[in-house]
Amino acid sequence: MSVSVQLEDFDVGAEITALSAGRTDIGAVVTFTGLVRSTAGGQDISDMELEHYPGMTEKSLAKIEAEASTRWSLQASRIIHRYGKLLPGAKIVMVATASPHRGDAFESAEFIMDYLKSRAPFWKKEGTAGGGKWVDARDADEEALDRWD
Amino acid sequence: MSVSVQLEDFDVGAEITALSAGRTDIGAVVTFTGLVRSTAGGQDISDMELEHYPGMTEKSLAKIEAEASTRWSLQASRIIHRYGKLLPGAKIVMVATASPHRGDAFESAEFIMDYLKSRAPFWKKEGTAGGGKWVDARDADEEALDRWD
Amino acid sequence: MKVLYFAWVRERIGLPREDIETNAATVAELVTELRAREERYDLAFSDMDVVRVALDQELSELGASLVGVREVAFFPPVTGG
Amino acid sequence: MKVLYFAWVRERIGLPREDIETNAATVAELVTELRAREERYDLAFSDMDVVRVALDQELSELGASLVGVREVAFFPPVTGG
Repeated sequence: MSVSVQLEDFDVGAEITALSAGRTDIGAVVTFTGLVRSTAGGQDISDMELEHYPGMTEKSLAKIEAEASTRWSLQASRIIHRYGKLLPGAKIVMVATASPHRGDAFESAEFIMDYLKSRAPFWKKEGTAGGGKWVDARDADEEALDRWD
Repeated sequence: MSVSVQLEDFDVGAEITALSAGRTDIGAVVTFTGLVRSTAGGQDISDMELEHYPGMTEKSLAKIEAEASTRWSLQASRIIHRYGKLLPGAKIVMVATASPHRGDAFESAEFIMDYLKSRAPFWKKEGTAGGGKWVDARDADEEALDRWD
Repeated sequence: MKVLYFAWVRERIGLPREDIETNAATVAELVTELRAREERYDLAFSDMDVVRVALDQELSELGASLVGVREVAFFPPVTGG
Repeated sequence: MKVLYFAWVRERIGLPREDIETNAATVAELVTELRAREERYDLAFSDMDVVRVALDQELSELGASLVGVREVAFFPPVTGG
């Protein structure tokens, strides 16, 4: 279980290798990678600025990861979230989960992403022709949490 | 959409990079990686021999991938399955899906894995102290298909 | 008490953090106090439905007590991931 | 007609593929014919609940017709992934 909040890019393959290095008990690894898209709601996006709450961010991600590991049989997990200015196509976030079984790896990765989306203190500002625009929270993201109750 | 059945290992990070290279419309990439475990049902496994049905294998994987892309908004997908003799810790299979939205990427990857497990012509033989042992199909894998009906 | 602002709350108030002397017993009282101070606060907190609060880096509620709290943060609903 | 065997079906029969001359109209008839030939086939096909069949590389059923089929494959339930 480990969490990084960083400016730098990351390598998903290297993260999977690190998760499973030296062990032979892992049967399934699931990763989610979120990327900056060049359009949003029909509008062109030149870049995406990510702000966060240093201190609270790391705590909230560690809490989400810990909650996932009480709900599923997790052998390892990793959350990386970037902040700062990112261009379209850039990686924003990665979640990786490792378990003996595929169902647990899939569900825990979805759970972590759902909670991260609605509970971790990050804010996105999209660069558009009309200037910077703070992204509105989506009701669908809040509703996604209901299935985990 | 592409399928490989191969002896060689693969690099999940490189596969994600290839899926999303030169495009900025992908918002979410999910990968599943299956690994050889060193124990099964309490027994030590020295290696895993994977047999398949050349020709039918590629066709069935392509069919599963095509079915996934009719059900979800998939921008790209990739299936790699190895055959031959693999040691504990080795990667067996990878599924990667790319979509504008995370829900579609997660669901389609799970769908592909569920169908692959019960429909793609691969057979595993575990090496144990008592000799080679063909792995029995699990009812749970067949039942996993029901939720996609 | 340390008070932090993020995203458009920060932009409206015009600064990321400040130290505030207050006798407010709850978050809601602190908000009322700040809104009375200057228009930029009044603007930032005009619709509290779209403002979230964290007390000592834990998500909380408007009605929560400020007793013993060292750090209050105001921000819009989060949009990471 | 080309007939292929995989996994323990292949091991019990002792070969991965063979060409078979048959007038069997269905998969089930072909199985009956093979079981009558030699004990190794009888052993391989003693419990058809755990044998799957593919016709020209598509999963099929015991009752399926062999008319026009060029390749039949017998194997256990699959266990990849």
